[in-house]
Amino acid sequence: MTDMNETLIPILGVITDVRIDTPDIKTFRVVTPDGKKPFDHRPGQCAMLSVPGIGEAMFSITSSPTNTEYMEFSIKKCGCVTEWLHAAEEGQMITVRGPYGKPFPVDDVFAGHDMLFIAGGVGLAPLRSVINYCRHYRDRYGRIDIVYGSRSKDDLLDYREIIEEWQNDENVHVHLTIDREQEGWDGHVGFVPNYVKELGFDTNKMAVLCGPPIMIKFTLDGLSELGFDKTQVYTTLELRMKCGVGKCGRCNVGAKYVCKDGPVFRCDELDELPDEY
Amino acid sequence: MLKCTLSNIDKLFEIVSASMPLYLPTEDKNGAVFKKWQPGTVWSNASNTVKGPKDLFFPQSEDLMAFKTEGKKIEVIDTRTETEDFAVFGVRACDVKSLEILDRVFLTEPRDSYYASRREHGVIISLACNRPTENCFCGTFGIDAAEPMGDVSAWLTDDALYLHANTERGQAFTKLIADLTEACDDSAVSAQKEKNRKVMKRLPLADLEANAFGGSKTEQFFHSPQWEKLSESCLGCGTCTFVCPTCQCYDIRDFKTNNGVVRYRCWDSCMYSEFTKMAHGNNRNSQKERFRQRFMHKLVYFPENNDGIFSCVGCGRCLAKCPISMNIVKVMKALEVDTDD
Amino acid sequence: MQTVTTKSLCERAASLLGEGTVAAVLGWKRGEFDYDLTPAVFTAAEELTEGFIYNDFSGANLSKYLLKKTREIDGKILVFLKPCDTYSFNQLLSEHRFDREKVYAIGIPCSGMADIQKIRKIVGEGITAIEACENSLLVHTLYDDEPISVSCAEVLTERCLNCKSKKHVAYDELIGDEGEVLTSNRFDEVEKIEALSADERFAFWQNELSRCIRCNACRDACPACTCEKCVFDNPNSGVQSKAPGGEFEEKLFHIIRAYHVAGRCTDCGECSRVCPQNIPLHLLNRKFIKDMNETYGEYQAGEYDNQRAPLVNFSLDDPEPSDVVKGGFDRA
Amino acid sequence: MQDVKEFKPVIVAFCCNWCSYAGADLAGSNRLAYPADVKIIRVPCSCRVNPMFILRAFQRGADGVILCGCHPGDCHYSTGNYYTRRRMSMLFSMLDFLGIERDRTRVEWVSAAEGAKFAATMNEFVEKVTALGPNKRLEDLRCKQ
Repeated sequence: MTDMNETLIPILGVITDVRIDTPDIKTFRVVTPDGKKPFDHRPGQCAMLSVPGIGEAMFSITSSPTNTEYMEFSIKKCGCVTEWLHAAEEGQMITVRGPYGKPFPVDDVFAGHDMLFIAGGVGLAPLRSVINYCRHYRDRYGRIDIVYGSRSKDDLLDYREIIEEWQNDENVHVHLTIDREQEGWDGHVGFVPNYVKELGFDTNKMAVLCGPPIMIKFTLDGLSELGFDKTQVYTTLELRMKCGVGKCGRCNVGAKYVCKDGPVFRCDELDELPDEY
Repeated sequence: MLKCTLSNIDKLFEIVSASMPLYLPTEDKNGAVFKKWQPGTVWSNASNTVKGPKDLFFPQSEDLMAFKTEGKKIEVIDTRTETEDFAVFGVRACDVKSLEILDRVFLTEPRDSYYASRREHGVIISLACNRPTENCFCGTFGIDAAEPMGDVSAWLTDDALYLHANTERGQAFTKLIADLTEACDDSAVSAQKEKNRKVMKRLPLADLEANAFGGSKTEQFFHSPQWEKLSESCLGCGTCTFVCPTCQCYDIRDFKTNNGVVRYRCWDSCMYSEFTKMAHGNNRNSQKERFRQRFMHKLVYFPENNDGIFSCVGCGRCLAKCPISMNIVKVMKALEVDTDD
Repeated sequence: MQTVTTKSLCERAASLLGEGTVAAVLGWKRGEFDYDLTPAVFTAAEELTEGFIYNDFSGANLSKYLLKKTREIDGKILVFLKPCDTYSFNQLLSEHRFDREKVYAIGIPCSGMADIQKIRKIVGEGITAIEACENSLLVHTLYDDEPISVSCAEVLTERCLNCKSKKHVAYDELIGDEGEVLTSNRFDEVEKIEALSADERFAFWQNELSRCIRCNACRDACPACTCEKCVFDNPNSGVQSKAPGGEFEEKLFHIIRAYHVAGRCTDCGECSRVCPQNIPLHLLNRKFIKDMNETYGEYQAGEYDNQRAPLVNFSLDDPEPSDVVKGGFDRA
Repeated sequence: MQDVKEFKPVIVAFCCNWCSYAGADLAGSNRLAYPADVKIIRVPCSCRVNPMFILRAFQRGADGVILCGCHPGDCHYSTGNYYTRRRMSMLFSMLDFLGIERDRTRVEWVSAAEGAKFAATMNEFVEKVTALGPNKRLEDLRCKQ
């Protein structure tokens, strides 16, 4: 008799809360029909959400693993699955499978270090789970800096959580920036890469980076100007995925499958990959 | 070694079919294809089938599961059924090897239960090649067409079929046909192997070598200027991938039936523009990049992850079928020239 | 055997390259064997001498490549066109699919192309070399000591058996002799199927189309299929595009494929030539051509540029659909 | 076989907004009876209907597809239905070529004033399709899963 475990067959999830974060990003809280967290995960891992009849898509789990009650996904409206989800209400069932991918090395490589998180736009979503993980195990990490930028104030993801929780934590320093001047904004204005350079961090820390490709590219340049080595910088990639387990071939770049060998990569590992991500 | 006279071969198929479905190559309008044996089916000894036996284990399109939806509620229905035992006769050495390559993808954790179930229930009876075609180059990848593997290896001489069971499942198979076979020594088979190997040496592509390729060669080949030339007339169709016995990329899609949703998977091709297309862009935008991906995967990426084993078995199907006659042999030769410089 | 030699074409192309009239040459490139030619772009005389070939296997219609190549390459492109290719060329031109100024077209005669599958059927596997003689091909194989002679007529591709024209309808320069428009029997096969009962017709197509593996080669090779984005590549169209999703999908795909090129299809036969499953796709296209000819008057796509194709035209007294279907074709 | 439920065909009728849909409306308000299994899909013009619509209707369970538009010469957009006429002639002939029963498809011109013609056409069409039985040759078995 064949072992009938099958990763492609999902379990059910129920959307119990929909939070409007920005004009095009909503955060969905998901539990199983009996009210539990669908499965355990590590920071940086992803899950495959699907709406039968519409399709399946991979999303990073934005809630921290330390949250044992539910999972959260911050999702930007950009395709058919996300569009459908944005129209969904509380109580809507979806399907979930995972967790997929390699997590951030929070317990070994990151432990004991100062941390620098740099995010742009919806790029904060995958970092949120790491940030909250680090905040939960506060004593394992040193100073935490978070540089986060978006197009405008309205486009800042998790703004309330940032203002009400992150900024009030001891030894957590949040640096927000928006692309253009805006009424009611007295914070920093400018692009993330420049802001990182202006802030001028010391290099005795680990950096985690996520955002649009162009931001990643320039921020990486900025970090190396500041003296960071690529082995100190981690990022997470996004490619089209269907199976999530390195078999369907879509997210194959070089000898790596982003779904299975990533999505978290150390930046020097990326250099070894062909430039196709 | 067991011997079955050729005059008894239809009887053999009949006996096997009585206890499990038997698939074997038969001549179709388009060439030999694997079909289920039925009384009257004529077995074809054509050097190779149009498509490999891949379909029998990883069908071009298969349903994975079903959903019922009602209001906000969803029900997931596991539609899998245990595969019944079946036999595949006349699988050439290259195609047997191709299944090992598919195994490396589908049977590594997490196992693909759909494929695994068929693999566990299928018994493979291979057949040595007496008349390889000009397109054959399995030797390039260390495959000996005179010594095919599988659960049962078989050889054909002018008057008899010789069988040798390699696995337990193979023994169960030979037991099934015990009445039609008699034990014999290896001499006839050895002579046939000798003959076959002589032909193999004379094949036009016998000298093709794959040594230049393999894992950790990404840097060397990825930026080769040859890709531009090689891919310039590629139509971007999926013929090569669909006739390839080792190509395994797939797509998962939902189909809305009149009563619910069926989630199915189907073969996909890295040659298609839509393959890597995302809502916000495509990481392989040009046909050159897509073309390169296919061959780099077969010659470099796959070996890197799989102990140096190439994801090509030299079956020659892409040589025979590509609408513009661009194929892995031309790619290998062009890239090799590149490394000589 | 072809009446113009590779050498003469090569020399002319090299001289046009040399004098700077053209920047690149679109032709056929030698393969591993004598029959596996690949369309290729040549930019230097040495490349031509080394790789260019025109023989009985130069079947590929190069006109569609002009779309991409005229955009990519600076300067003029020399393209070699067989008579039937010139129809596709003209058709693309009338649809404004490429810039005529960027092309230097040389018409070359064609005595019909050979079908390697037909040769294989006769001589078996293991073809190592094919020599062209006057009216026959000498085929060397691994398994025969002596080469086998097959007559060219016997192994002509389907489309060449029903050649519609040896005349070039567009060119800047002609090499070799100009031919005539022929009276072909290309609709015979269509008529044969029309003469079958509905059940037989259904069974015939069911059998043919069931072999389809949805590789899309017919579409991708078709010089009339030039949409930037094909409906079958649109994931939101609800069409399965690459999964042989059952009998319906295959019918849908092939009806729509033929329909979308109806009136623009020059009957060049590329669809059937490239089909890895040997489905006689050209019969679907020819059915449309035949119907349009009989109902709306003779029309040959690509014969002239700037003609108005039947399906983008009408007349006030066109017959009703019920009369068309009942009219000529009710033989069930 | 006598116990088998009487076959009632599903008919999809594409009706142009300006004539035939109004014709159908008139048939309704005049209480002219035509079978309830005729599903009307309103289109801006009969020439909006591309061949894929027709095939997809069959895929999704239609047993017959009828296309109704303004009479030639009366098209709201002047010439739309002339194109329809050619297109559907060619498509129906192709379906016939593939062995698909020709009585499953039809084009009819129905003006806004012809409520009676609309009802009569539908009755006649339904009758013909009923005689043919369920659509088997253009059905998609997956839809029935």
